[in-house]
Amino acid sequence: IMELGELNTQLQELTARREAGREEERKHIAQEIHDDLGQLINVLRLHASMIEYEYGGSNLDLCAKAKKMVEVADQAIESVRNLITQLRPVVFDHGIIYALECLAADFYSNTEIACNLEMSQVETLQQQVPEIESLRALVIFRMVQEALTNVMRHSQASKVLINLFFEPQHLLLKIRDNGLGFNTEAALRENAFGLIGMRERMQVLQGELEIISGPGKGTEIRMRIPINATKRL
Amino acid sequence: IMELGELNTQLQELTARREAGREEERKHIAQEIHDDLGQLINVLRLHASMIEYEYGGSNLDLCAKAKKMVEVADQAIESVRNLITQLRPVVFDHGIIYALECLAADFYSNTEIACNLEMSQVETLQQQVPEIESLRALVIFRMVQEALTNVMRHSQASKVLINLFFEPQHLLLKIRDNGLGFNTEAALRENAFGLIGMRERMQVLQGELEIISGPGKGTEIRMRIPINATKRL
Amino acid sequence: MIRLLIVDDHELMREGLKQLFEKSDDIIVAAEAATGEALLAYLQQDHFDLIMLDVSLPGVNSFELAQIIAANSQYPPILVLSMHDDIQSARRMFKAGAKGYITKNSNPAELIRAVHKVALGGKYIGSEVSEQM
Ligand SMILES: Nc1ncnc2c1ncn2[C@@H]1O[C@H](COP(=O)(O)OP(=O)(O)OP(=O)(O)O)[C@@H](O)[C@H]1O
Ligand SMILES: Nc1ncnc2c1ncn2[C@@H]1O[C@H](COP(=O)(O)OP(=O)(O)OP(=O)(O)O)[C@@H](O)[C@H]1O
Ligand SMILES: [K+]
Ligand SMILES: [Mg+2]
Ligand SMILES: [Mg+2]
Ligand SMILES: [Mg+2]
Repeated sequence: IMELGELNTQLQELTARREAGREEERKHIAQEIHDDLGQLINVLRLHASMIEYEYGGSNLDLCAKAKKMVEVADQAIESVRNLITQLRPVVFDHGIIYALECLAADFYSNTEIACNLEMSQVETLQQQVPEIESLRALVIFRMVQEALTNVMRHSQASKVLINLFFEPQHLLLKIRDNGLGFNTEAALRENAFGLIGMRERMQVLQGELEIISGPGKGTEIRMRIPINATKRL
Repeated sequence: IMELGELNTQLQELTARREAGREEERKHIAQEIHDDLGQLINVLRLHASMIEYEYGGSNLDLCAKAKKMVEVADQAIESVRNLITQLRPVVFDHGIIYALECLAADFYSNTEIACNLEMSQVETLQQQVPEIESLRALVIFRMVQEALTNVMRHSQASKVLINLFFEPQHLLLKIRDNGLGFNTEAALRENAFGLIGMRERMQVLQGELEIISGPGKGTEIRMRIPINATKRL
Repeated sequence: MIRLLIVDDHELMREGLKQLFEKSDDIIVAAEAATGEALLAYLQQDHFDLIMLDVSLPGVNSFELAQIIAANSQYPPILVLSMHDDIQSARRMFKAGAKGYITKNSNPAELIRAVHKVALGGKYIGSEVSEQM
């Protein structure tokens, strides 16, 4: 029989592996779509526009066909872009700060809930944060995403503030909304899988998570995450 | 403090939800690739082949351009097809039996390890098996996929047999290879995440999993899965 | 004259096919449908010689749809149009009663040949699929 502690460690590793596996899969698919499909469609577009350029003047039917093909290729390129954005958050390429900036901007434009990102000690941040291993950064990103989804779905807030700052060796991250709030104990008792998943991911990161809320009080999610954790994901 | 049993149930549900979420995501992406990108590329190909068809005889340069575009479009279509097969096993559309037939055929053509699928009481199977809820069927499919990946990577087998049969209310599934075999206890002690993941998924399905192997004895994975489990995934 | 009913949810696809068949003297695209319901409604109203049916209409089980159409002797034969070239899918659609199966990336000449063959009561299996058999 396994002990609780042992079970927990094993489960954490399993969660970490699974999370990493899932992101790897996304990344792989995004790469294939980008490198393979995206390139091929661009080649098609190029040929179509060449036909339009060369024969468009002399042959109306051909000109129309070529124009149509260019249009269709443009739609396909748009579709490739959308797929890639869905699959591969910018955090992979440009780090967590930029990714959070995009996330906040997107959140506002999708929900019209004001979403501000506040950072202090930006220089230290800029220097230290890129060192966060990219899978670790991605897990952080996904947690903020999940917190914002909750704000959108449950809070009825008019604004949300994401606060990012820096302590030696730790990243502090807060997401606070001015909405309805909720009874955290009751929610956790009712199998709140979103929140439990956040807590689990935080264990994977070897960090701390606090959820502070109450009816009428808005909600604040606090995370404290070691920057150079001993274990790599 | 939570009890071990309670923790376990919660974790099972969490795993189930996560598995379901991941498959939903795959399905969604595959659908978008199929319905959007795939169709657009087919439209491009159609126009290019029409140009070749109509003008090919009279204009060599145009014919060459159109031919080239058809080739490029064919490559893109191949790439779309591969992505979709990776993402969206046919089990979603045509049920577990058909999906396992495809899996076995693909496995053989990729590995040249003979892979046979044996079913008994096929009529009962055909009648009962479609009733397996599709997410449940998908979890089963993923487990067979994982077992076959292990056969490919570790067994050095020359053949593998997938055996599917039916007991009232239960599906029995065996995957047996004639390869090297391994010490199951030692493997599990060394954090065999593939096998642990299979065991975990099986708990989610409320079924039973047995791994029978030993050095020189080949490997057999046995699953016994309730068809109409009380809980939906 | 072959009166063709094209069924595909993608407008650009229908448009492309229509342009292609316009060039052919004895094929006329008599109607186009984007959904299973529109298809069935057309079949009530009008006469066609062939249905060109997309296997992947959103929310439609194409196997069942083909079965329903094939079961009615008043209805025209079905030529299935698919994104995929797998034999299993072709077999299933033939089992449902389709008379032809061809992939969407077939050449114009082959598409036209398939339409002729199936409309005249024959069977057609696209070259991409039959190569695997
Ligand atoms: N920012 C918030 N404002 C108000 N209520 C919230 C907020 N975040 C969470 N809650 C409450 O806590 C509950 C549990 O949240 P959790 O994210 O675990 O589940 P969920 O969002 O309902 O479903 P999902 O599993 O899809 O995330 C919610 O149903 C909601 O009642
Ligand atoms: N069919 C098999 N034949 C021989 N050895 C096997 C077979 N299946 C599993 N094993 C052994 O059991 C070990 C654990 O398998 P498991 O699937 O858990 O991990 P893995 O395949 O090594 O890695 P992954 O986590 O990617 O699956 C393998 O490393 C291998 O030594
Ligand atoms: K015509
Ligand atoms: Mg939630
Ligand atoms: Mg393995
Ligand atoms: Mg379609």
